[in-house]
Amino acid sequence: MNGEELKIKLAELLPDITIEEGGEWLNVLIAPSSWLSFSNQLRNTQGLDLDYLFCLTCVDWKTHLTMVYHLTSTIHRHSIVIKSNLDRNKPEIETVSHTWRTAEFHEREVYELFGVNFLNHPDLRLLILPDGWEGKNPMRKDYEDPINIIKL
Amino acid sequence: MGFGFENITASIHNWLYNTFNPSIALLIEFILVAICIITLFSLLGLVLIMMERKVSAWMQVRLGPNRVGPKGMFQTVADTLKLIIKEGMTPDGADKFLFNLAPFIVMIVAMVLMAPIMFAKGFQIWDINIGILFFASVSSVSVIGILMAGWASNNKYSLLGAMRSGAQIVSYELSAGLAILTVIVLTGSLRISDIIESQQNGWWIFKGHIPVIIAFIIFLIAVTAETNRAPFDMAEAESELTAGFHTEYSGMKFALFFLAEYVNIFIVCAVGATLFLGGWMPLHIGNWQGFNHVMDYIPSSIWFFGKTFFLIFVIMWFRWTFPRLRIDQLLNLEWKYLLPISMVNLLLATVIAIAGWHF
Amino acid sequence: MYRQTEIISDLSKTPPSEGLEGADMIINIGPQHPATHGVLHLVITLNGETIKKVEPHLGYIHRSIEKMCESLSYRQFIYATSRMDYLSSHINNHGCALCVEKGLQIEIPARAQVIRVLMDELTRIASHTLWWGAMAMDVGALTPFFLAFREREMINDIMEETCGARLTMNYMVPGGVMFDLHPNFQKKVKEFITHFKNKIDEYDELVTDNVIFRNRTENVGVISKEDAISYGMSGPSARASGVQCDIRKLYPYEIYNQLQFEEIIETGCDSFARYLVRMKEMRQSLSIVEQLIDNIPDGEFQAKTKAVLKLPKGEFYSRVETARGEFGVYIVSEGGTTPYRIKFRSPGFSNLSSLDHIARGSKIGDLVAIMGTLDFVIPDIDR
Amino acid sequence: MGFIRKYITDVFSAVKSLLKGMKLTGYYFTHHKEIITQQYPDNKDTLVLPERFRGEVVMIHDENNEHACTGCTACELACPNATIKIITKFDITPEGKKKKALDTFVYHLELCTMCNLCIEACPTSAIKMAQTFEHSVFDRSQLTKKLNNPGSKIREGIE
Repeated sequence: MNGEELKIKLAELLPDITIEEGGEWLNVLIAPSSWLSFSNQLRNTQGLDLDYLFCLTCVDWKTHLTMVYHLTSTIHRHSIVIKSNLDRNKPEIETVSHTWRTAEFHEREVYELFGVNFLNHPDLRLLILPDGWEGKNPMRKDYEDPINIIKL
Repeated sequence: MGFGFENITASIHNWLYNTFNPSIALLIEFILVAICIITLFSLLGLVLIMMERKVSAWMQVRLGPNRVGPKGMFQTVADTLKLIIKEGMTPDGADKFLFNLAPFIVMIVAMVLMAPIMFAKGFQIWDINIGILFFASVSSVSVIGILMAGWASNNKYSLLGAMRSGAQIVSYELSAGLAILTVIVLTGSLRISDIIESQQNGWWIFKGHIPVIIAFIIFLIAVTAETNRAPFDMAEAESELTAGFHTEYSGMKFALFFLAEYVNIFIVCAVGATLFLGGWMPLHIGNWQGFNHVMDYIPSSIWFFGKTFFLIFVIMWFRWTFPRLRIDQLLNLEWKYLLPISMVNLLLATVIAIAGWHF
Repeated sequence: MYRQTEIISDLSKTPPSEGLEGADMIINIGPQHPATHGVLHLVITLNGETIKKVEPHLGYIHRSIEKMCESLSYRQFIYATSRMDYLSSHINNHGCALCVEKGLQIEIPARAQVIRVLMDELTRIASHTLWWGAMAMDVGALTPFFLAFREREMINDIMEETCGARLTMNYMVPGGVMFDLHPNFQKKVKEFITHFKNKIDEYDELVTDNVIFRNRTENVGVISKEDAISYGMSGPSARASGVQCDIRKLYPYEIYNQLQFEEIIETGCDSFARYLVRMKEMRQSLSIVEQLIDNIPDGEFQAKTKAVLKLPKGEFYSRVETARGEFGVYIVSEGGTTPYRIKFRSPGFSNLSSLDHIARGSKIGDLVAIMGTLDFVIPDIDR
Repeated sequence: MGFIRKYITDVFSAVKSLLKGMKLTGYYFTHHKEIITQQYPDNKDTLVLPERFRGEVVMIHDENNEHACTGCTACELACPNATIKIITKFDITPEGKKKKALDTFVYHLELCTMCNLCIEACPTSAIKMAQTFEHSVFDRSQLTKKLNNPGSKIREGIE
């Protein structure tokens, strides 16, 4: 499915999304609140079948956090990028670990590195960092660690 | 035959009994035997460990130990010295008494098993009339030592290893026993010297037809499992259980386990050599008088140790070639393959023995 | 028809224990354990010898390379990625170089492309040989490890001669490669090809055909195609479950679309299928090397680039097929000399997420075989 | 009878596969020329490392104790780990002009990852990678090295 068809299909599913082109893939900006139902539709809609979540990450823009989901379809071989802006002080988004299993680990990683709270995540604990690091989010831009980070 | 071990032992025996009164002579004989066995024990440990390291190295396109002494001969001596001066640690929370007792049990069992083995013509500690039964029964005591070590270590890996070892040794004892029975049926005696005598005109592996060959293979597999050697080293399984039942042992206590393992290999191979390959009996081929005479000139001890070390080499060859089995497959192999085969095999051997078809 | 495995709906809950309450044994495999090939820590809930739950604990060698790279320039950050999946460091570097080149829109000289592909495939063989040895060692055969290292050393020597290092090469730079090929390169690679063709048959003799090994791996660690996709698995581990996911075929980079090679797909879904995929991949990589070794075009080995690289504002994603699977580099650029945010999608991390699903219900011995065939490199998972 | 035949063929093929493996290890056991061990400290004299091998950064000095480093700090900027620190001074040229020159080239071997980026960055090829690889010392401070020889100066004509 090429970009135009995808765009139409996506707009059908959820009207209030912002679709931007220009990058390698279609960028879809959605509101965090609609993510749960939208993710299920992306995964299960005939013709979309975005069944392969190959990258899940977060970007700290200092004013807000952006969740970035890279999805591809192993049947149709089209890929899209889903983005969602979160409030930096209280970042919350629905988990997709029930839709794409691999998200469980990726979300745990994002949780500890960026502090994003994934609602209804089955097992939201620290994965990489040792105990006692809750609340400190090393990958945020304003994270300060004078001992371990040496400024070049 | 001229010079032989039986003359030496007989002369020492006679001299002792002529010089001292019988009870003191017996005591001195005990002490002599104990010294001999302990020496043999440690020598065997050194030689076998060296052999294992060289065999493994050559199979793995390596050189192996070659630094300590000529061609690395004293590597094991150096290792032993290191182990002796190492601190023997007892983990916190271990059952200290059992923990310290376990290596000795394993070791004592290995020592006791030396008794009925005939190292050369007339060179045997105790020619007990149930020699093979003695071997089969005493060797199963070592599992108690392993279980003790696993339980007392207060370590989950050790416990798992010990449990595996228990299940394994108990089941493989069956097919080892049945394989031994095959030869006993043909010989009609449990006494080691009788078994060896019966192979005067040919070893059982040659004159016992196919059943004895099958029994020999089963015996080899079963004793490999019984001594916890790869590919049946479930009790140790270093990639799964780090070191299994001796995870927590260090220093000399570990060395005792290590030594006992190698001595056990020697013992089972010696029994295998005795049962199937004629013990110290030289190789005789039918009516080739000249050939048989030449063979007779080779001392009996060389025959015995040659056969034993050949079997040890085969067991080492297994270890450095095969992957490890899984615990359930290990038991499957025993109960679904080895045991039925050896039962049918025993039946065949009995028929052969009754009908007198063997040579 | 693919084998189906049961999907446990709630990942956090272990299935109810049969019999005695609280009879489960919790055992720590790792951080220091012979089977984890590094500092992976698995907390395993056991019922007897049967695994009820596997819970990976990570981070023992987390170096936060992503954070580090945020303060490094686009030339500098590539070296750090060698330290992630150290067994296929060339391919990691390649992925990073590709991403920077995508942003800068540099045309890579043909010679550099061929050199890159050659190095990638040699790295893949080296990585798979090491995996083969380590895998055999996991299931208890110790000899294969040394045989594997013999071949791996040959490749390392070739790498050392051309790239200057044996493990962390840092040979790929934006715009091409750092040096031209060493004059001995072609001769040595040809020697290696003839040598390896015989030796890979020995590998099959020693391990693949072995009945014990077959029993240890066949029908062990089954994961269905649907689950493999859902768990985001990639590389040989996913291809063994029938997922078509070879980046070299699907999204060809460099000159892969001009090469003759097969994407190995097995449908066994078990550990043995994963094993077979890698064994066959070694032969495929060897044939790619054979195709290219006599056809290295002349010309520049590096495109002319500016001394200071500045990526335009935007987001760039590049993916390469490492020995373990799909390696992705996601760069968010603000137009400066350093990336604003960089994310490495490492194949091991996603593959690890499936471990709990695969290993449930199998024995401890199986877990070792499963981890062996999933081919984890821990720095790749931890980053 | 089918299952008995299967049972027997199973056993035989299994034994055959095992013997095949034993044949291979037996071959290596008897063929010692296949041994690949290099006895490292013994073969030190004959050990030749490739000329591109990256062991540590050294500065090239010619017989007049002159180097080619202008103190431009390109290597310092190229280094991802702050391995290199260049301290410059001002020389007075015969014409009486002030000229920037190298005072001390500080090299932290303990931070170096041998990535070769500094060598690539150097405009005058003043530094190169040496083939030494035995870097272990008893004190960490010994790993911080000064690369320019004492009393060395920049070669004539290098800008």
